[in-house]
Amino acid sequence: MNYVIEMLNIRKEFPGIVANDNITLQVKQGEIHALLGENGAGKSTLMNVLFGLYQPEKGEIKVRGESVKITDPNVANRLGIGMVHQHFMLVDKFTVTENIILGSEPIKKGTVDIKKAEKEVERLSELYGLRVDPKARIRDISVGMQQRVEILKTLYRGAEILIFDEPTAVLTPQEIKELIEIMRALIREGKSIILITHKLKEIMQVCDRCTVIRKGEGIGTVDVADTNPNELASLMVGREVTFSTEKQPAQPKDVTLAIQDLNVKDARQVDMVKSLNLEVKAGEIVGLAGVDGNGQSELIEAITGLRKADSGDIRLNGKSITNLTPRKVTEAGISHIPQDRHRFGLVLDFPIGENMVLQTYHHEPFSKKGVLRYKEIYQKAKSLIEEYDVRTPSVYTKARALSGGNQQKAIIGREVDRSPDLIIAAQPTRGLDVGAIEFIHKKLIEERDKGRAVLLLSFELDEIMNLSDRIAVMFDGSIVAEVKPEETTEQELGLLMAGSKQQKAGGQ
Amino acid sequence: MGFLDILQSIIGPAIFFSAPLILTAIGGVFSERSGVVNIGLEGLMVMGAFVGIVFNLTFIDTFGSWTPWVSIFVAMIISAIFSIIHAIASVTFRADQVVSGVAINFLALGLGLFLTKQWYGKGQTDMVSRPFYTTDVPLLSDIPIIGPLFFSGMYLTSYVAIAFAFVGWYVLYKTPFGLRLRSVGEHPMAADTNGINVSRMRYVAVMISGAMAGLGGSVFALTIALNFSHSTIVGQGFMSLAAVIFGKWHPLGAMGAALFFGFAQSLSIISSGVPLLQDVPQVFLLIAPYVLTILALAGVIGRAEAPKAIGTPYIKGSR
Amino acid sequence: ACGSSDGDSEDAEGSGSDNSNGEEAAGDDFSVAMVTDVGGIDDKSFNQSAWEGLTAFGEENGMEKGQGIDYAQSTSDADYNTNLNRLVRSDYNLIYGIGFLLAPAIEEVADQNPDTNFGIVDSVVEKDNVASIVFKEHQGSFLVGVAAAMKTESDKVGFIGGVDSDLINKFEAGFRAGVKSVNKDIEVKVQYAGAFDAPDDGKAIASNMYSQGIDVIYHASGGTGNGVFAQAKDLKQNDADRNVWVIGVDRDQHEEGQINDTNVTLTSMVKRVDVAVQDVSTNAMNGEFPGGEVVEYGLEDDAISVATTNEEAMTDEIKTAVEDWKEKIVNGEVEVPSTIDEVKEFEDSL
Amino acid sequence: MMFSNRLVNILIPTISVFLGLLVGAFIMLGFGYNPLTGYLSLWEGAFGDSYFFGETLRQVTPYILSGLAVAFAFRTGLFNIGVEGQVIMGWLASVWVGLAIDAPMIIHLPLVIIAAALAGAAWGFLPGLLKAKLGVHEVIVTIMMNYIALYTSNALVRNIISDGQDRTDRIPETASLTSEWLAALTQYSRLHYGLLIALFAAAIMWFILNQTTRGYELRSVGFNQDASRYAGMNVGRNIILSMVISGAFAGLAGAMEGIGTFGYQSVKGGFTNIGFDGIAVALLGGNAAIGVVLAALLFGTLKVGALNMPTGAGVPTELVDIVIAMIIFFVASSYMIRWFLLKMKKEGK
Ligand SMILES: Nc1ncnc2c1ncn2[C@@H]1O[C@H](COP(=O)(O)OP(=O)(O)OP(=O)(O)O)[C@@H](O)[C@H]1O
Ligand SMILES: Nc1ncnc2c1ncn2[C@@H]1O[C@H](COP(=O)(O)OP(=O)(O)OP(=O)(O)O)[C@@H](O)[C@H]1O
Ligand SMILES: [Mg+2]
Ligand SMILES: [Mg+2]
Repeated sequence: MNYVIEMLNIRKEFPGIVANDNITLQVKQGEIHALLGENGAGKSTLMNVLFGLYQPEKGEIKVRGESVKITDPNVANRLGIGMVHQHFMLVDKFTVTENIILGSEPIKKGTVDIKKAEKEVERLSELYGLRVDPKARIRDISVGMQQRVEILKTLYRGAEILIFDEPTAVLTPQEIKELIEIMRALIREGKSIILITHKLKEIMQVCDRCTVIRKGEGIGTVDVADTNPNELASLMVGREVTFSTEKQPAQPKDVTLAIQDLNVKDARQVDMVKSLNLEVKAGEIVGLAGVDGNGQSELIEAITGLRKADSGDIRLNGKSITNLTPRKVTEAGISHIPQDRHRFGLVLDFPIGENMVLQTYHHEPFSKKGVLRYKEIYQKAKSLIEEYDVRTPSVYTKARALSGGNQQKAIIGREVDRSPDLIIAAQPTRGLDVGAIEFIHKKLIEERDKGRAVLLLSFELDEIMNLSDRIAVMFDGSIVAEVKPEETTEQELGLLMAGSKQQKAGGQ
Repeated sequence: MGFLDILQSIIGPAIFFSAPLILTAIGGVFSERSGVVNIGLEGLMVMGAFVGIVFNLTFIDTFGSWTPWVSIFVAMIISAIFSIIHAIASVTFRADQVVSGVAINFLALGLGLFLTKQWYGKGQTDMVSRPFYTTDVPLLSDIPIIGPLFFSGMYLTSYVAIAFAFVGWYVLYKTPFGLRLRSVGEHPMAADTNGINVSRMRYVAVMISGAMAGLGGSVFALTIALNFSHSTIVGQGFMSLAAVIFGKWHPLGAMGAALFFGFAQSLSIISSGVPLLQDVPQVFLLIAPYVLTILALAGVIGRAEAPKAIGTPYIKGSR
Repeated sequence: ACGSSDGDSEDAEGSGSDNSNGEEAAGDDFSVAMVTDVGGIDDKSFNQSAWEGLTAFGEENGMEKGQGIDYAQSTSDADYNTNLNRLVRSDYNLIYGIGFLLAPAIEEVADQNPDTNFGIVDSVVEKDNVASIVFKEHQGSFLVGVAAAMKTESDKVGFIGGVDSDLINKFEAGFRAGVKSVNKDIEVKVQYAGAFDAPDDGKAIASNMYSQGIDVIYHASGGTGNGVFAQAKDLKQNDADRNVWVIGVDRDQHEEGQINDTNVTLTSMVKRVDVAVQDVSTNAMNGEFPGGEVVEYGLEDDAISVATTNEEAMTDEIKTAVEDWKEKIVNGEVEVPSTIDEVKEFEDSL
Repeated sequence: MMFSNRLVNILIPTISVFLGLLVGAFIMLGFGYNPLTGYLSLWEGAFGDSYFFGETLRQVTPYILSGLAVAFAFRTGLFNIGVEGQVIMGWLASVWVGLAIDAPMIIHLPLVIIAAALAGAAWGFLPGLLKAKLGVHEVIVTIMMNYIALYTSNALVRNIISDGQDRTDRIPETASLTSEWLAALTQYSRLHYGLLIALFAAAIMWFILNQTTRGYELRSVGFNQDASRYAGMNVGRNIILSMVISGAFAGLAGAMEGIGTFGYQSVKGGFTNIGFDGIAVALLGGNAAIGVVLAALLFGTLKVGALNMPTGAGVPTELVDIVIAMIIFFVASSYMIRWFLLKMKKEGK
């Protein structure tokens, strides 16, 4: 048997929880091996064990048939194991090259030989088709480019076995396509890949075999050719899962959100939103499609009051909310599920209960005459947690300790519960497993059916196509096209997003 | 008094005043760049001053005219060792780094004075008989204008301080060590996954700050105070910390900030002799350096971006 | 009752009970103690001097620390009352507060403990059980001013004060008067560092003064003065022929001025707190405690003097002149100003 | 469960204090002192009789307030090293207003206390403003403000409040916190009513931070400015407010000295250290109100008790600084103690 990696009967405990219990993973030379499981199933933990970040309590690891002890990432590197982490391990003040060479720098006379390093980066990036600018700073480049840097990091170290932990969760469809090409190129060069993803479609598309784990336990390994998404999903969750969300046709009513001639600059005073016009009606979900960096974030920040609009008009139910403070916008009836849940959505060091009143704490019944009423706050929190199935030991647990999926459910519960006129949902299902995604999609449709307007920002075409009643395509700061999901294809949408086909532009 | 004379009488004191701050602040830059807040700079300077003076007094017969140089070297070593306490607390024991720094400040002063009382039977040491003296730098001091301003009547230790600032910059920005150190302060987990030993890096950085503050403290003691007592180091460490931040966590920036403090101080002292300012109440001159600093911060410097991971202990496997 | 026989001296204290033993041995049941200001007992200045006075008094009367005489050190202004009270509680008959900073504390504690006698050094507290011990520092400062005036070649001298305060103004006033009395045309530059613990400022001010041609600096600035000495010695090291002098304060600061085989300390204005403390203690023991009085110590008591340790610098000519002026002050011919207002008047009258 | 969470939270400081004292004992042994005598005289010096107990409590009073000042800012994510300067300004203001106004106590005393709080608040306002509006790091500004406070106060005392004296007159009875009753109870110690103010302030801090919507905002801003902005809070205003409240606590600490312990303000040769010690008190107390009160109690005890060590045991007072340092060190390193307790727990099972 020609396994490059064998993880046999691995057990890894954390205080109070067994993250991996008797898991076995065997990866063949030259294959793409998928690792599938719900949020918190223990996938990242298992990979961190393989990469030397954690030491397992039990079990054996063999690399190319030889039993090894991987005590730290250095050892993993030496064994030719490289990992692209779920959360990028990049120093954003450093350049691409600096990040790639960090820890194994070429040296000339005691100093870092940056010229040589840049050449090497260029060579590698050409070899594997990983386009990067060696001199750019991480903070200035797109997420997709950052991921290529991460891959280059492992290749620079001569990795033969690459671990990708949810690489596609943060990518746009185009970038995902590119990544898949890159992975195939890597396999051609003789590398082996372990791929973690929640997107079953991707598994079906590129993987050879798939190992499923559930709640820390290994369920088994299947040949992808012999299975289908439904089977994979039920293996993973332990029950049947429906995929395409059931929904009735929308019944749009009055215009809730109306944006006219909006112009917004970003922090560097670059025009990001340019004369943008957009309408969202009560009772419909408008999907905002577009490649990341075309002004979507700035648009949402301008609507929610987090960023100043340069000119133009934003109206909610006919009343102007242009350049109001976030508080006034919120009170006017807008809810916002933010893209970056750790940065904006939650105060991670507050108990989950206190996070549930982040915008409403100053209202009765949560406070009276400036004094908080914890009883009411926690009562509310408890009911929300129940309703939205947020899995947490208690409402007093710090939000930090919850898994991403549960954090997201908590935010959605909080935002939806305020009964707003408009819900802005930015990437509401990023990084979540199919179960959680299903739940969130259901909730958003429910809200639509209650007559709320929903503006959905997503980089997942699937999600846009499934959920939206209308799709607005954003390119270079303005809406270049509006289409109905049932009248278009993913290919067409992709082209529109790339800005190459603008015949429908200005069609509203 | 001619303009040149005025300049000369400002620059000289400004530089000797700044040198200890420069040295200490560079150390601070290293520590904070690695992600460890160092509010203990004051205490580390105290330790340096104490060791510098005691060594100088004790070994004057052994080392003769080299005594001050050997003294500051030894002060550097001992303070580096002393700073390990801060490293152990804030790196290994995951202590709140501010708390541990405060402990360092108490400990250094307590220990220094306690030992002074044990060894000398009084609260302050004798004055050293072999401190540093200023010199004219050969050749360079003969250059017109520049020579008298920057190369005559200077302490060699001041040049050492300035040289260290450049060395600090070089190490931090040109060497693999520096790259790794900065990465540890920005994103320790990234560094860890790249095989860099975060703890070791931080220990080394804290020890560098100990060494540099020890150097700063002993240079202060051996150029300015000449003995050790409870009032030798009073606030210089905090001023150095201010210089670290003022200088945006960059060795050359920190040097600039320390020089700025020196100039402001020197200027306020000279001002009392300037005809126009003679009648200004003294208090305005006394507070001038501090007011100037605030104005500079508010007007020119503004926001400074701290190393991202500063103040947080790195715990493997958490994020 | 002299020469106590039991050997344990240091740790005999502790609580009041075994104290009686020590006190008896100390003779006549009389005991004296003092509270330092934040400078501490070994400040090489007036606290230290006061303790030396007490020790001398103790030696005369067969007492030693913990037995008949003792001190308490303060680390902050808030400690004065506590320390005074501690000593009151240990039944000391006479307790000194050393330094003007202790005046309010002495006032309070003396009020509360009318049966205990107190002494306050460098300040005046008007209470029947308090003897106020003050010094005529202006007289001594006048004399070192004379020395400075005679020593200067540039006709420019300097005065560096610690914190601008009554006490330090007294030094300044006397010094200025002394200088001007010798030569009206000599310029006296005065600068306060704002602190007693800022040697860096002291050095910078001295550097500035010397570079302006001032060749004699009188400092009354405690630890700040370290910087003045450092600067003077540095100039001397670089140019052995250069005329730079420092005049020390409170005690003979000759040692501080030593550089190679020469010395930059011209002289020092010596304030013999020890003399005063010993004197008042002896009087008190003999039942003549000057309660409610202000006891002024000056040149005539040898409690204020001018150091002549630096024989080379203090030429006979200078010494004679200093002696002459001393004579005039002691016999009242010259009234030395002690405040800034007075010195202005004095200068105008010249 | 052998150790509940609450128990651990009490055990850690207790063990830290014990370990700190242990280190002190070893040092005393090493230098030939008897640690028992040493600590006994410390105890005597702090609690020996009602007078010393009163003095200890008096010393604790400003520590509580300066500790609260540091802690309050810390809880909102700000490091206020400027408490020292704010204390000086509060001290000055309390005495100044005390002297300048003639009024019955019921008006005078509150006025004086408010003046002190306002002065401290004003001194905290500027760093807060610069931080909120320009992003200037509060640590530098507050360090600079300390020096400005010191020199300004000295100049005002000398040239404005008194005429050319080294200290102001004593404030009148109507502006004073001193109490015949407390003094008599403690054999003329300077214990004053300020202790009640300090305890009340601790309760206020707890109430503001934990019970009010304002406190909710302050804490939220302290943890995550982006999320706070997102949630509609005015981040800048909260930063300024935090520094102002912190400064007000510090100003009150100054008032404790101005109209409690001393009754006057004097020209100072250097810092009071009440503010700097407040940093240690706050951190020792875990930046929580009750913790600060307890830490101040410990700190005051050690500081006052230390005064008796040279007399009682010949041990230099600096030993106590070493002990304090070690206690802080052990509290900071509570991870180690926690780990140790956990191990004990596991073995106990
Ligand atoms: N550092 C940690 N400390 C304690 N427990 C942890 C830690 N990391 C992970 N766990 C536990 O291990 C379990 C597995 O976590 P892991 O991150 O491996 O999940 P995952 O499968 O990668 O989830 P996702 O799909 O969301 O990435 C979690 O449920 C959690 O309880
Ligand atoms: N430091 C920690 N202490 C305790 N538990 C932790 C810690 N870090 C992570 N966990 C646990 O790890 C589990 C999974 O963590 P993780 O954050 O990877 O979830 P996730 O779903 O992958 O989140 P995300 O979507 O943000 O990647 C959570 O259940 C959480 O309880
Ligand atoms: Mg994961
Ligand atoms: Mg995840």
